[in-house]
Amino acid sequence: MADLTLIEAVNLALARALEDDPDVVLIGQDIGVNGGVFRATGGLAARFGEERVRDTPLAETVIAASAVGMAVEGMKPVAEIQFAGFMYSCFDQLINHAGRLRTRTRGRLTCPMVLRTPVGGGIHAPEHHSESPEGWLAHIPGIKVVTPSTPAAAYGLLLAAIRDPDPVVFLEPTRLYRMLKEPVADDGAALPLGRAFVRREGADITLVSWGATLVEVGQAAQTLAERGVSAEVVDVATLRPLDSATLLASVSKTGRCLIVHEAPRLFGAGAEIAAQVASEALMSLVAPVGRLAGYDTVMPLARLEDDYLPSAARIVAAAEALMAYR
Amino acid sequence: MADLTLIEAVNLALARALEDDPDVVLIGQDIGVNGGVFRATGGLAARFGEERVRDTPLAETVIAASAVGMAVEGMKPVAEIQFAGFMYSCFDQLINHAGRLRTRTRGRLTCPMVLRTPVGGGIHAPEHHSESPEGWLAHIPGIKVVTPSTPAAAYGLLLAAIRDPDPVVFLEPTRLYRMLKEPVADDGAALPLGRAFVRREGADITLVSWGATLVEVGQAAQTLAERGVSAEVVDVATLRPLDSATLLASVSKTGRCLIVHEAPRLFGAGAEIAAQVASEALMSLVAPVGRLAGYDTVMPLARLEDDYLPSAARIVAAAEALMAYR
Amino acid sequence: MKTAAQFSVSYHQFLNAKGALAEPPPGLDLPALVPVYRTMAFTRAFDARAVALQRTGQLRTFPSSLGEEAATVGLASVMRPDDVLLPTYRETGAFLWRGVTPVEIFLYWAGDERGSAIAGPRGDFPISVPIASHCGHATGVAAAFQYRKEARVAVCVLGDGATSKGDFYEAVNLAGVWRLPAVFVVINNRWAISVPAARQTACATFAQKAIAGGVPGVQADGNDAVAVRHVVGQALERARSGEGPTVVELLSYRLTDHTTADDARRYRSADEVSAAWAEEPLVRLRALLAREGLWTKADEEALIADNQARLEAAVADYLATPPQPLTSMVDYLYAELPAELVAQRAELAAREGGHHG
Amino acid sequence: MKTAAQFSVSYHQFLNAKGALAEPPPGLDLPALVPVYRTMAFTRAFDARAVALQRTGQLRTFPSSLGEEAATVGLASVMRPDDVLLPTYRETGAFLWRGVTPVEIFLYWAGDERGSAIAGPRGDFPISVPIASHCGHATGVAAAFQYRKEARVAVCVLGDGATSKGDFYEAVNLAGVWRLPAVFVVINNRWAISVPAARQTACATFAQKAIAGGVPGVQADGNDAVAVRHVVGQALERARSGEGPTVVELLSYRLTDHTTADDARRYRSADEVSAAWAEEPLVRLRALLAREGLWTKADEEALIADNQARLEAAVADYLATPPQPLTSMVDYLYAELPAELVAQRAELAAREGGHHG
Ligand SMILES: Cc1ncc(C[n+]2csc(CCOP(=O)(O)OP(=O)(O)O)c2C)c(N)n1
Ligand SMILES: Cc1ncc(C[n+]2csc(CCOP(=O)(O)OP(=O)(O)O)c2C)c(N)n1
Ligand SMILES: [Mg+2]
Ligand SMILES: [Mg+2]
Repeated sequence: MADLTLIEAVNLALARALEDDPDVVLIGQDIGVNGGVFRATGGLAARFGEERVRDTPLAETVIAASAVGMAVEGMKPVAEIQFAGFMYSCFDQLINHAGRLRTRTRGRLTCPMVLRTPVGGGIHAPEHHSESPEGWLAHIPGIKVVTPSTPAAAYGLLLAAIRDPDPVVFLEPTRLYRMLKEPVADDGAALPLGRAFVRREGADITLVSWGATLVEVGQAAQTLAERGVSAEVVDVATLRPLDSATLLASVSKTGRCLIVHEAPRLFGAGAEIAAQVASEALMSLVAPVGRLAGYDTVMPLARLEDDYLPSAARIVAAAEALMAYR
Repeated sequence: MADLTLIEAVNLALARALEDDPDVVLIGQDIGVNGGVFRATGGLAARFGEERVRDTPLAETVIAASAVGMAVEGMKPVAEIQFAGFMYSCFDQLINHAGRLRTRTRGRLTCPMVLRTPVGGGIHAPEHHSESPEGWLAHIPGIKVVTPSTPAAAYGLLLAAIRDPDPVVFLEPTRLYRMLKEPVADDGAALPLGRAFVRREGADITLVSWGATLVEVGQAAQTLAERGVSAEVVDVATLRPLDSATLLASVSKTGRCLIVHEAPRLFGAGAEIAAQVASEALMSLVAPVGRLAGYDTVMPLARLEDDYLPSAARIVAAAEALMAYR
Repeated sequence: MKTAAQFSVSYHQFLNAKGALAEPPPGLDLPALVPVYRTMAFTRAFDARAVALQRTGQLRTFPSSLGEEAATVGLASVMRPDDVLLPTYRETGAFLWRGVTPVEIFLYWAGDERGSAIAGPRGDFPISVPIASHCGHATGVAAAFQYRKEARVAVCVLGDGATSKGDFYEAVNLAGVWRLPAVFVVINNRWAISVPAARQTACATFAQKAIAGGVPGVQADGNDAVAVRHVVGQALERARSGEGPTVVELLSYRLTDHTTADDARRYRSADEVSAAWAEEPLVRLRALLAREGLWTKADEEALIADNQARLEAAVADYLATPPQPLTSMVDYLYAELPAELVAQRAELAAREGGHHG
Repeated sequence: MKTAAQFSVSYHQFLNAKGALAEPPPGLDLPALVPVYRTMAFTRAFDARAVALQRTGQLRTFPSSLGEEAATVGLASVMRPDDVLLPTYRETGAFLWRGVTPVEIFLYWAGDERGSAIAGPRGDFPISVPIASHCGHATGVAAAFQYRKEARVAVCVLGDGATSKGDFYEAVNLAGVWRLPAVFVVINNRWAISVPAARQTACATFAQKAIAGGVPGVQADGNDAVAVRHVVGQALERARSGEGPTVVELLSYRLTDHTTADDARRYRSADEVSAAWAEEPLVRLRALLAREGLWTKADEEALIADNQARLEAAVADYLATPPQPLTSMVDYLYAELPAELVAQRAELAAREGGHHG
């Protein structure tokens, strides 16, 4: 079992899927000879051929639309959008087609495609390269939205996404691509979609997050532990369908909930979780549900990016404010 | 003061804006000679010339982008997207440009444009013609999202949107276009953006909604009154910036809150309001915050559309369930 | 100054407005035109019936294809059954040729999803309302054929207005560079709702849009069924033999309102419309077939009666179709229902059981 | 079969790779080329300096325009100050010619929004990273000029890869049908990151994409400053006199990595790059000017020294620029801060006052 970074785990899962299923084909900009700007597809064109790891013109709409067409025709396309900031021109395809084909044809046509894209800030990339689009995506009926927070999760969830009979948007936090390694077995085992993962057990407060922010959430949980507060950390992992049961079970146990995400707070994905927790776990709550998110503004350019992202210190402070309620 | 339908009020506001400000120009599909598929721009090309009420090719991306360009260059473009289901290809322009230009140029460039579009179901129009996109739009930093619920509100809010120095998406509920008339004075007076309107005062429960659903909410409030429940009805009107103060004041008074909207519930705009109310008005709440929304699926075609929309009876039932908490 | 590149767009017409066949295309199969004519006539009868149903509140909205029957039926008639059609919404003639049933088409325009759950042809895409957004599906379908080395073609049909969307161009460009087995058929009926072709683009032809994708573009008289079959047939042949995509422009005319929700008198002259009637496709094909001894007055009368009988039966079946259950709103969203839909499904089932609140 | 339409794309070169001026364009103003050369040389020096700053961690990412100086400076040099430039990100030469300061350009690539708050030219658009999404801004700006009857032109610059986006095509088509005063300059540097032009499109030229908009398309040697000024100048003239838009393709070559984050050795051969060096624009313009007695060795030495001094000063100013306050994150989102941002601004101000948590 090799120690892999998250990007290596993505690469491994893609290789495994290409190996296992001839219907799997990758398409995207610079994914062939170049192996992707982050190297997610490094070596795959050489190994599986340029028919299966195929460079496209610079045109996101037709990348998404072609993935829809291939999927309907029975293939398993995995399309890469180079950065999340360039996927907005795919929204029409996701909303009006990918998420609807099964419903509008009463199951006659289906759309088992995957759209992968790097998300989030923290690597000081240029403008429009640090977006967090999950709030928009999770509101689209008929698609699934998944984001891994560890190399092993990336491997297992990406395989699940590719095997899923419905369209999945797979959001890969760039900040985690090379941040840490963990052992990943190339056993072809998928992790379940639609399941949240309890990353750390705790009794006093539930910290809910997904993707890269779980790093700071984990650090915050550690600091809180040192200060005598036992935090449970839940990794949402799949935003749609949302595993409300796991979230509610945790909050019912702890009585407090802080949701942390990087996208702006207003109308973000955290609002749905907060609304559900506040409504369904009302009787268990001893404090209002907290949300610590990106400021309600445009993700700033590199120089202020770190100041925009929720830091461990701010998470600790927000959690402690909730602990003050008794 | 003439009795006008909502669509007539829209037409009147557009005429007024064209009259008052030579920088105002309308662009869109079929808005010229044809006067728009709903007649929102009826007669305006004849009156103000085709230079100012200008048919575009069938291309939403460049409609939105041109509006951005005109606005930056100092004009006041009002672009029409024929139906909300065709605006998804404008999201890239809204997210990456319209909402960002001021921020990314530190105020050097601004984008005072308006994007008008009909929204919502209930008129049994074809597929993709009954969309409720406000949940996506409200999550975009830098834009404003406004939706009127009466003819007078349409007139005043549209004038405000056109005069606003920032980009505004103006969502016009098709179901209300010709549903009712009310007196509208053509006095050029704008209504404030970012302000929620208390449409009915009440003491026991706050019903929060916007756009067309306020019709059923109003009917429900009436029924509730007959059953001895005094419901306050708040018309959000501007989803972004959200008038949290008015919402919280109402719920602090009534202690109960039911949010009603037509878009699917999951990750919809109601989630943000529920999250804020549950968190900020926690101490006043005697019941969990309720949300009654569209089912978490694709808006069905005409035959099942009425069954999808929140009905007055379902609103009453949901409100009564909240009244059961003491 | 040198010339870097040169291009031309050819125009094809065989059967003129009078029904005269100047110089037939090589190997013209005249008897094959009889079923084409039959389906064109049925399409016209279907259209009239659908408009009548709409006027009496029995359909929601309907886009008539009056005058475009040679284009829609003609293009479908040269496709193979296992080619894939990616239509927009005005290709009733193509649907009928390929075996979509009148009941299915009625259901769709009644606002019933079962109208897209067609029994056949299995691989065809449903009607696509968001203009031009299906062009990229065609490149995907064609890429699948190419990858699997299947001799099948993706046929994407769109209107003149649709060519203004970036989706169309992105798809043609991709199809060009990947040499995909795809044919893009632009039915230029001169209007996109109220916008005439001359306000849609500065182009002299819509076929020339192909040049931006490095792809051949050809133009034909779309009211000439012979020309339609010829140019689309050649494009299919090119695609099938690995030579890549073609953009075909078929010149026709929308003889009636955009849909039943439209009133074309607001934006175009009655004169223009009557002039266009002189070019309509049905009469001229009938004239040819009659002249060639392939069609008689008796055939015509029998066809009219037959079409009416088929339509009566279809309307009866359509009107007798039981409604979908409320639960069908959520049943098809995912292969497996997530928790929230399980709950909502139960609520819908309960509503169905009780009153419709 | 008739011919429905014919098109051609012309190619323009005056100054060949050896610096020989075969047949000069009518009215060639040779002395005007001196400042063009000077800015091209400064651009190259700026580029080298920016890459060096990035390598030492003093800039974030930088896209060098090495080899494209004739295109970027040339096109800017024939614009009027009150024309509007809508750039993508690799037009450093055009920015510098139009008066954007080196400090502003450094700030932008350091990830500081103040780099887009340029002091001048006031109407120019900031760098646009989402490829081709600025093409429609150009049509909007041009529509404003047309509406106000101003003799100004919107100049949109994009890359070969950018032409694959529907945004480009939609804008060209709209510009064509509205006859807008807009010029679309495609700098074909043969690569879009790792994708060569031949995999971007099946087109023989990028200029021919104009044909899909019914607009003239011309191609020029983009490493020939004389040709660049000639073709862009003519396009500006057409636009200004109400004859509508033009698509201009400038053939150049990206002599280095896509950006400092890229390693072009992964996908293209060293041979191809060395061959391209033989065509680079600076040497040949210098050769011309020298032959015409407009440029001496001493001029060159003085220029080098001057450029270095300007760059030193700019780097010093750039490095001395104080950081933006945290509150600047929210301060510019709307003309007036909504309630949530008032609160968040206060929090940011408090964070600034205290520790940076
Ligand atoms: C993306 C999009 N924008 C707008 C519309 C509304 N609309 C429906 S049909 C139509 C005109 C289409 O014209 P054309 O492509 O020429 O096809 P035709 O109707 O003439 O067959 C418009 C604007 C739509 N359906 N989709
Ligand atoms: C819409 C979009 N997709 C992808 C990218 C990522 N990207 C940045 S530059 C680039 C290549 C651009 O090539 P070209 O247009 O030829 O310009 P060049 O870099 O060669 O100057 C890509 C794919 C982007 N910025 N925007
Ligand atoms: Mg048309
Ligand atoms: Mg390039």
